[in-house]
Amino acid sequence: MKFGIVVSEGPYTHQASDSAYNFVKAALAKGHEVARVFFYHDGVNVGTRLSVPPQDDRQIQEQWTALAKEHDLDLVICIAAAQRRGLLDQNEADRQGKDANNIAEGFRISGLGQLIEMGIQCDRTITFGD
Amino acid sequence: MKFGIVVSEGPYTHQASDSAYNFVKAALAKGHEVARVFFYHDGVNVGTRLSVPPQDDRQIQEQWTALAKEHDLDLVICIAAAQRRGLLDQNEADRQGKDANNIAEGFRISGLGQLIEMGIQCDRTITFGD
Amino acid sequence: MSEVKKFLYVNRKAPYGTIYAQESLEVVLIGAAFDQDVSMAFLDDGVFQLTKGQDTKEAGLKNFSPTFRALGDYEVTKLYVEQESLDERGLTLDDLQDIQYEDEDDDYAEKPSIIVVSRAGMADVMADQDVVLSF
Amino acid sequence: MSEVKKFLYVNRKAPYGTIYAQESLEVVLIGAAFDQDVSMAFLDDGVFQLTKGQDTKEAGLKNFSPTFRALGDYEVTKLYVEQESLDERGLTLDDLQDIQYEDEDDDYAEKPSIIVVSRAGMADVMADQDVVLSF
Amino acid sequence: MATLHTVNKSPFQNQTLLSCLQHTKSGDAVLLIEDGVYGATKGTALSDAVTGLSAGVKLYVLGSDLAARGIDVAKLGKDITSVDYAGFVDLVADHDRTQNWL
Amino acid sequence: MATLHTVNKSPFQNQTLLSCLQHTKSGDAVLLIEDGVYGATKGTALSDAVTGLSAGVKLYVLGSDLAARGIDVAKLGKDITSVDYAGFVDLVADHDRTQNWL
Repeated sequence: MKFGIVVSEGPYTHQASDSAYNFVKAALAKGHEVARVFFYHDGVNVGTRLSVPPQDDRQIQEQWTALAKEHDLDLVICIAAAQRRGLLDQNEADRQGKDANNIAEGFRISGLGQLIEMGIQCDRTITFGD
Repeated sequence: MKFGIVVSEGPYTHQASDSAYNFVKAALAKGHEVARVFFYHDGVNVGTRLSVPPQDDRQIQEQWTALAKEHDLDLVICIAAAQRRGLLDQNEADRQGKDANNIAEGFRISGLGQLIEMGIQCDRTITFGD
Repeated sequence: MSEVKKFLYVNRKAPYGTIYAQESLEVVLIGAAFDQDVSMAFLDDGVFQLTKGQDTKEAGLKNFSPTFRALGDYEVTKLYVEQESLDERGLTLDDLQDIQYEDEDDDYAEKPSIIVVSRAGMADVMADQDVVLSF
Repeated sequence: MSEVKKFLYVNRKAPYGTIYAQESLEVVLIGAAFDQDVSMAFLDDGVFQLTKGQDTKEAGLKNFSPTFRALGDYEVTKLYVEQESLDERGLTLDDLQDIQYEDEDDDYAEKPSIIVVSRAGMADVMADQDVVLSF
Repeated sequence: MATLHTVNKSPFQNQTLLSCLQHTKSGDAVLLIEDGVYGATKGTALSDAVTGLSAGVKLYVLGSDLAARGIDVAKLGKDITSVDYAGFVDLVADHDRTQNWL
Repeated sequence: MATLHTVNKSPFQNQTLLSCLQHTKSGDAVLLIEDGVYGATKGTALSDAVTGLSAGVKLYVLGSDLAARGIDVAKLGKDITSVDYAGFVDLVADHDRTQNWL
């Protein structure tokens, strides 16, 4: 079955991104397809490469990056939500005249249409948020 | 009277940073001193210079930077909370081996001790959060 | 598009204290381009989103409430509002914005977009969807 | 330090679903170095923070509950827990961790740090502070 | 030695206002801000509970947050006073401490 | 055409679980996750309300979130089933849609 996942809250502050990560791993282990993970609201903050969590804690961004690499996951950060919150890739930084970017490997920035498309194409859409 | 302010939630997602900003402006207008604004939890995200909010919306980071400049405010971002969430200055980026920083002008990163010290030295401590 | 799905956007939170109401609307506007069968649900504190007379100037916030009146232009015309949620909050339909759409199948007559339903009716609306997105 | 203020850290939220409980503890530990008169309040869902047997391995979270037992070493010895909050949640003192401190004024005897108070008693604790920080 | 309490959450969604009111002392003040202002209106499923728990306590509401949400001051419960941010600052200064119920 | 509902908030703090249960249809399932698992225990001020609103609905709770919070399965209300993430995935697949109550 084809799943689409929405993550609506930022890492560490809420458990939402942890729950989504555990769910995606379990779905893949059962042979389901995870067509896309869409990061919205504060969820966009999961995709920053500048975080330095305590070493004895889980490394949320690195977990997602590794999972995406292993399973060729499509991790999409909403551009409108990301602009409000200061999450940029190089292309966006150039376009907005910003002198730095902070997106992590394995994530890409795209529009809200990707969320709707995910809902249309997936058999199930599940949101983890607050 | 000497006020200390805590901001515990990120910009746009919660109204907390707006309420804190309005309160600080009103306190200053009444002749009170605002000794420090301490950004904790997701509040650290107020201090990113990489955000690009819609042009017809308020520019939360720029509001704080301008207010700090005008009134010589001490805007302190908690280092432990900032590390988890990917908010860095150049010094922290160098120390952590990160290739970029994203702190905005007018903010500085320091330890939780600054929160306790603020509580000790101020006549009133007010928290805006969730 | 060959496949048309029923999308429901569920709004249960008050506006302004948090951003969910506003960013929900942004999804709805973008989603309108996809020609799906779209409905919005307003229950619990979500009914507060629709009140008229919102004036955010002194609070320094962006007033997004006029956008609800533009939904008809995007062919988003089914705004289900729960009666019990209104009652509990001391609200009546008169406290809400008058949100209308032009019915192109009826000589562009202006018709109300807000459909007041009971709690049981809201449960029926929810159970009749393909995709439910919550804010 | 000449001035000693009464600091109260108010904990009203459950652990793990959100980070407030954990980051509250980080403030308390840092604050202990400042030699103030420190108390912690646990009420409403905050009482869930103190339950024993927390095992976060399968959930993939960091278990910070052992830190509560270290508070005594930081001379944080007054953990006020509200009886009514426990009752409403079906909890008794037996469900909570046994948190102790060594009383240096009493030959380092081990004494309980948890002080169960009524709701009215909690209101008295709150009204007796100089600085109240909420999480 | 009175306290100013602030509450910023809707009481229809969240228990915080009721918990706050159960922990106030006579002479305290409670200021409703942000989504907390929904607790200030009369004729709701909660207005009796709010009134009942507020004996001896002065209730205030932040006017700019009321206006943002389209609530007319005529809808406020009686004995609830609307203040602006300057009034908020005065309330903080006039009470011995502030407890923010988050 | 049954729905899987998820609830992730403590019912002692937030009205979401009660609202969810009031919008379920017979044959639906409700899965409690994250802080929502506190709604699964018996002997609380809310357990009767949860039971009363759950007629015709199957209640599940995520075991790893129970364990994280130190809740023994012996404390679960009767007819509440603990599942792991694989069981969560099965519940999503076995119902026609998922509605996440946030």
